[in-house]
Amino acid sequence: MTAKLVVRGLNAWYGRAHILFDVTLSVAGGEVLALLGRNGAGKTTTLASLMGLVPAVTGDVILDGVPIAGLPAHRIARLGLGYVPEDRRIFSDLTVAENLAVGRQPPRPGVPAWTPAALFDLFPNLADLRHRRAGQMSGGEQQMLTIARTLMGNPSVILLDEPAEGLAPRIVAQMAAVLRTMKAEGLTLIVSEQNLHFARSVVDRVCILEKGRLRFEGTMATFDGAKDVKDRYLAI
Amino acid sequence: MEFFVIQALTGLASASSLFLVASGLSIIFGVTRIVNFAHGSFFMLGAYVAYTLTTAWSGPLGAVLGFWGGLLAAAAVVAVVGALVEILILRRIYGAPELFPLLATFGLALMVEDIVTLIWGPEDLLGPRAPGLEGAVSILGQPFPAYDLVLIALGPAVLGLLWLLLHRTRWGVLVRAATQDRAMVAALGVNQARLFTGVFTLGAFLAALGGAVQIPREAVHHALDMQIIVEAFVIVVIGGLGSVPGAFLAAVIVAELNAFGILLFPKISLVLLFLVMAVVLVLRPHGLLGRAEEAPRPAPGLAQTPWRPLGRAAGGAVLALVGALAALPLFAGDYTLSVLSEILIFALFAASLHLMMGVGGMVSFGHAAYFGLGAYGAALLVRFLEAPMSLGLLAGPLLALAGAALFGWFCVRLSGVYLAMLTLAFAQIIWSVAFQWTPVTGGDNGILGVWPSPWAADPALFYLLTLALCAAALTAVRHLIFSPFGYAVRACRDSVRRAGAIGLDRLRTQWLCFTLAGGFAGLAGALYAYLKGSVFPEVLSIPVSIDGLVMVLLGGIQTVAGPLVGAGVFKALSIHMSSETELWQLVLGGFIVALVIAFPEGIVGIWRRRVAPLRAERPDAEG
Amino acid sequence: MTAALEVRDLCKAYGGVRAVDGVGFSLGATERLALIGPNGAGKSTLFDMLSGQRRPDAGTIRLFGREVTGLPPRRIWRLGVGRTFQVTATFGSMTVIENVQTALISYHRRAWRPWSRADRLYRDEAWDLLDLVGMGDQAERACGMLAYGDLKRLELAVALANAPRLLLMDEPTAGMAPAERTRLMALTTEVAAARALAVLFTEHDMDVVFRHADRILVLDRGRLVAEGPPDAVRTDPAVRALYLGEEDGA
Amino acid sequence: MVRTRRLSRRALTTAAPALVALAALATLTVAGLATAPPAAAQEPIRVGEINSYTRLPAFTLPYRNGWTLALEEINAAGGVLGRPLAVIDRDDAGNPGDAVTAANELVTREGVDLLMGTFFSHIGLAVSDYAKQRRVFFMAAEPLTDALVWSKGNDYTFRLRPSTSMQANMLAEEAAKLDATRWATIAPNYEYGTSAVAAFKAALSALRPDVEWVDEQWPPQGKIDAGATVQALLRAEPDAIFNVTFGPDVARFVREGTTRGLFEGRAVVSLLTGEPEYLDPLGAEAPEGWIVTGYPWYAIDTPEHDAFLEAYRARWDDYPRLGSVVGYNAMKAVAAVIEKAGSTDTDALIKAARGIAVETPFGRITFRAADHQSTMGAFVGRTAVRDGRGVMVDIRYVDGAAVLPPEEEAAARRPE
Repeated sequence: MTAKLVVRGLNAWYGRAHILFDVTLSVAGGEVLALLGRNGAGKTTTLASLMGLVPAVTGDVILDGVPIAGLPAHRIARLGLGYVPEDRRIFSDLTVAENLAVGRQPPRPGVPAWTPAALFDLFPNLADLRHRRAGQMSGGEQQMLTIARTLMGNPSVILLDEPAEGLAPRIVAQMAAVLRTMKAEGLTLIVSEQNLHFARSVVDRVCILEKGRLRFEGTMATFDGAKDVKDRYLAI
Repeated sequence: MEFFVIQALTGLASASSLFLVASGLSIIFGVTRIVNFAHGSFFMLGAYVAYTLTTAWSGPLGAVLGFWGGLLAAAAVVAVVGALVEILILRRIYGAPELFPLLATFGLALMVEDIVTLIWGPEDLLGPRAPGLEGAVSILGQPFPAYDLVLIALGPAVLGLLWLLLHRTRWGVLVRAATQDRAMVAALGVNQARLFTGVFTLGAFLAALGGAVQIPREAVHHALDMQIIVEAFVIVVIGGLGSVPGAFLAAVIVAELNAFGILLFPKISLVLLFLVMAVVLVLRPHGLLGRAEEAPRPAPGLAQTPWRPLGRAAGGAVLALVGALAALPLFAGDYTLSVLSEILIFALFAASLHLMMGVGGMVSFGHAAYFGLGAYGAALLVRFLEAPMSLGLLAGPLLALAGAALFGWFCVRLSGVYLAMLTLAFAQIIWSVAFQWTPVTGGDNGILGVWPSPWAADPALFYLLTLALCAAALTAVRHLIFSPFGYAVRACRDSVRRAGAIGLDRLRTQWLCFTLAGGFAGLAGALYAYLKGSVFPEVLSIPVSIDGLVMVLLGGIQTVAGPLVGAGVFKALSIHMSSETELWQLVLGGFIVALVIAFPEGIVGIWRRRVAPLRAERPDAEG
Repeated sequence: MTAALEVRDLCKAYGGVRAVDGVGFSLGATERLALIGPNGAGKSTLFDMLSGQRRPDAGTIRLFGREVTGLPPRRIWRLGVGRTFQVTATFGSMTVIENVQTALISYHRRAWRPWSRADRLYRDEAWDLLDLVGMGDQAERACGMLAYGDLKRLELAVALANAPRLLLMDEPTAGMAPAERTRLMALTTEVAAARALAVLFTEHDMDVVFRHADRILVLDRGRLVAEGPPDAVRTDPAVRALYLGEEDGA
Repeated sequence: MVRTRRLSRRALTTAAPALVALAALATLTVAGLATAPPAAAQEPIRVGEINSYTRLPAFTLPYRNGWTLALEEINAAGGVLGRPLAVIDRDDAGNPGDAVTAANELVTREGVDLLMGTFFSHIGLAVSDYAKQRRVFFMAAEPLTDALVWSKGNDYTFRLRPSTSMQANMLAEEAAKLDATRWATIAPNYEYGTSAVAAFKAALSALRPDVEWVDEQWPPQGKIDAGATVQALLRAEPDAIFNVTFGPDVARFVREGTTRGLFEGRAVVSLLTGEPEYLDPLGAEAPEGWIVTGYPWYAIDTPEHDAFLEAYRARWDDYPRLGSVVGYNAMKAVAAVIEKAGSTDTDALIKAARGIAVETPFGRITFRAADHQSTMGAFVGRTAVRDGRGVMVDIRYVDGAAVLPPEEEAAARRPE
């Protein structure tokens, strides 16, 4: 498998605070990578840095062979990187259909092209709500909408920042199903989580961040066997 | 009955043009967060270009096509101008602190005033009337201008078209999305820069169309811009920032209140707009249809570098400077001393505004109110009690202090642009009181004979007095900033949450800060009255408030010394320019635009960041 | 002895989301209570209600036996509550020591004084507090230049400025190096013991939690799912599922 | 505990730019002062001129052309007292504070011998008060307020143009001849408007005790909501209307009033509307049959005016506006005063100006000794449209002396 997205020596700062230290990782096409770590470990910063949303970043980010570090966010998005932020950031004044319209980008060769109709199949509860103002929906529905909105851009790699956070169990199960579908469509995913609470069935590989540094990288099986790693970086 | 129907229709016709201008302004602010002071200039340019095109085209294209084609083409031409302004100037300063783009658009507006006079000449121009719509139609037996019917239809039509544009096109959806969360829109692959250009172009188009459709009703002249810009802002704020339907509602309310208000109070027009805004903002802090911002933006003036009291060396330098200034009467002539007095007065005025907006985080668009109250406080004492100057210099600041305490009580309950606009409303209300209450204030003919007492009549002595008082007041302001109270004020600005969590009462703290800032402005105003010898409502007017803002922003809002430098540079430049060149607005405006592009952090800000580090070897290790 | 804090049936919803849903607990006068739970569990909302930053939809909060539900933060603070924020809230335009001095000025009711130099007031007290949290060497730096962990320590110093009887700490050690964490929490424990403070804190570092908490509350999606001494909570299957994701809802 | 406090260096970097900027400024202004020229015998006599050039170019640019023409004529004829006249002009931006700054610069830095100019009433008053304070002769060219020579009059200020009340009196005479008894007024909401209405009401009511005042409208100057105002006037059903609005306001008023039939069967008496500055922009839409004051340069048939008209056209390739005449007369008056005074000493100037007679395109005018008001008059006539532009017909020159109160009475209105 060739690397779809390569990250080398990523450092990031907020103001004077150094948040990420030489993070290096890569993800292959069609692979699902889980980015684990406790709160404040640097998961959100990592994903936001890849997306071009953190002003002070050094290091290389290569998407499909194209260096994207330092490009403005909209260029990165147009090159096929999709982003589902932690705090959802839906456009609450806009309807569901309009939120989807904002995400729309032209189809990209070799990547599944999403239409609202296809997305309403994937997220059946959104179909009924398509003319509802997004701000009036429940948290779970909003989270689904965020993912659907990102898919409208026909990305080849999607960064999902704690997509199951604060959701009811039923919705979490649905979210896992959505991830499976996306994987089945051949999309490459990086999912950040505090633990492997919901995504373990789809995850191929695991990276663990602690205090802005990469502490562990390995397959799901290695991770499952590494009890010390879990206890040290994740567990109670 | 017929009369009331006609009057109501007349109000609706007036509302349309206001709405066109305001909607453009509202969309621009919603997406780009720019307080576009040049919006009135787009309106005026629209009227001028429409005048030229309709006049030129009515022959070759025929009356009807020439007229309507001319109006639309004029709006299109100005829209292109708007796009160029965004691309060439504003795009460079999106990263600058909030309100800084205001400075750039203010410079532009100054330039445009001279440019239209250069192109179209000084005379009022009366454009053609709409062909076929020159006359009146009979409504309930009363004649009503046919063209007004077109205007009445135009308002809702544009509202409808805008609604379609914003809700039925992807571009419109993007605009609405960006109004809410610009960064997220970018992360979804939308080019913000192009979106901003588009929004600015649309806004300029609407403003210019608003100006163009006025030509059958109004003579085109070079002061149209200032007339409309303030009204448009008030409409936008009454309606709720970023809300197009709100702008429509507000335009209709204001126009109708005016149409019926003049029947009861023929002199109400002068102040009605601001009364409505004050009432609306006190009752609804985010306008009629506006909503609170989801994530409050950081208050202006937030500094990254902590402020420091002057050390021994700097204190010595300041003392030396004051000493040098005190020795100037030995060398300088009366005129120089008078100009320096004026600069000192405005330095104090700028420092008082900075105390409010830089230190307190409360932007004021109406700081002239307290300057003017100070001037009137002194002048009224002279007029009615023939009081000596020493009493006048006491009464002025006291009146300003009282005014600021009253208005501040309402203002500190709002935030951001709404707070700023409420200060403007109060300033305009005070202005209209001074303007209309002739028996007391002398109306627009003002109060004369407010000259210094004989012991300070000599310009050199008055200069020394001004220097002493301004230096004392500036020292007091500076002292205040570094006093326990100053820390409390800054704490409330820096972090509302933390301030509450250490027991600070934000409302009362900011109220006192507002009041004190008003008092210092009042001292500046009182001195100004004695410098000029007379007081007119102009001291309370919007240009004075704007000048204050320009001084603070020009010097650098994030520094303590900035406002003083800004006041010195701006005042000296404008006095110098206006005596050197006829086109001083063009030159001064161009200079401001250039400064903004070159120094997006203000003069002192850039000094701090670029020059000072070169001198201090390791700024980090310091302290 | 009166409980430092007594909370009953506290609720808060945003839109459709019930961030805190019927939470009740009490905190002894010198007890150290940890509040844990995954992201979005409602910990910060709960904190904000306890310190008056947010008004609860329902329920009551009693502080040292006195009802304080809905009081503004400054009133609660006056009753002897110090707090730190998860997203640090410091005064960016001031130096580190000035942040502490400002809190001390407020505590000593000097915030209305428009004269005298604030940076000379309570300087020694501020130094003491900074030394206490190990920030003495950074006292003159700008807040905006501090590392995240240092900001947290500053927050602690500020929170101690009003000589509180109850300390609310929202993730006090996030972003700090492990050695620092231990030191800071040891210090907190020491201070709490010396001053007979009650402490309520949220924390992600489980070492910290287990070493420094007398009792633990586990919050998930706005509800209390477990409560008890560290060892009991550690082995609680619901908690293990929540934290290790070994099996959904096991 | 020993703590070092290294604050001073950073503090210095804070203060340094302020110091540098202020010092530079001080140096600049001092340097500027050093170049102020001393007056010498063969040096020109310096006249300081202030007007609202940027704010009201439509009026003040023809005004400047007028005084420039007069200045050139005076200097071509050998100047005054054997010295040439020089004018240093300044813009006041329509702001009294700026006007005082400009006056101060002219007097203290440029060392002018006297001041002239100003358009707006309040600016005229501000400069007049400055002139009084600094004891400088001031020839107020254009400001119309009565206060300038009466209630706020002072020794140093002389005014050229016929004031608001003089012009209102001229119109009241004509209005009294009309049948109309129900009158409405419309005037801009500031001192000029209110005093014009008051003067007209007083004069007309004195001549015709039977008139009734049925409505008054006070639109803000420059911002008339013309439709609503016209409608409000219609509602009062007056027989006749007295209008004081001017500039862009009058254009809007005329258009709305015409469309809505306000002027049908109603007489309109209107201040200043006959001046080319205000009539010309209306073009073919100029109202017909209004009784106005103004300046019908095309219809004045006197040798003095013919000479002026010819000279003006030759010099500027344009026709004169009223402002041109005012500028021309002001400069001529200034020259006459200096000539008569024999020096530029302020007291001598004041003494000379009292009662001085000056030849102008409108004939001989006199500056009355009692109140410093000139007897320059105005033309009264009716508006008409000829060849697509508004003109005045049936014109009559009304000498200012005819509409001024007797000198003793005027003197009593001045402060002592």
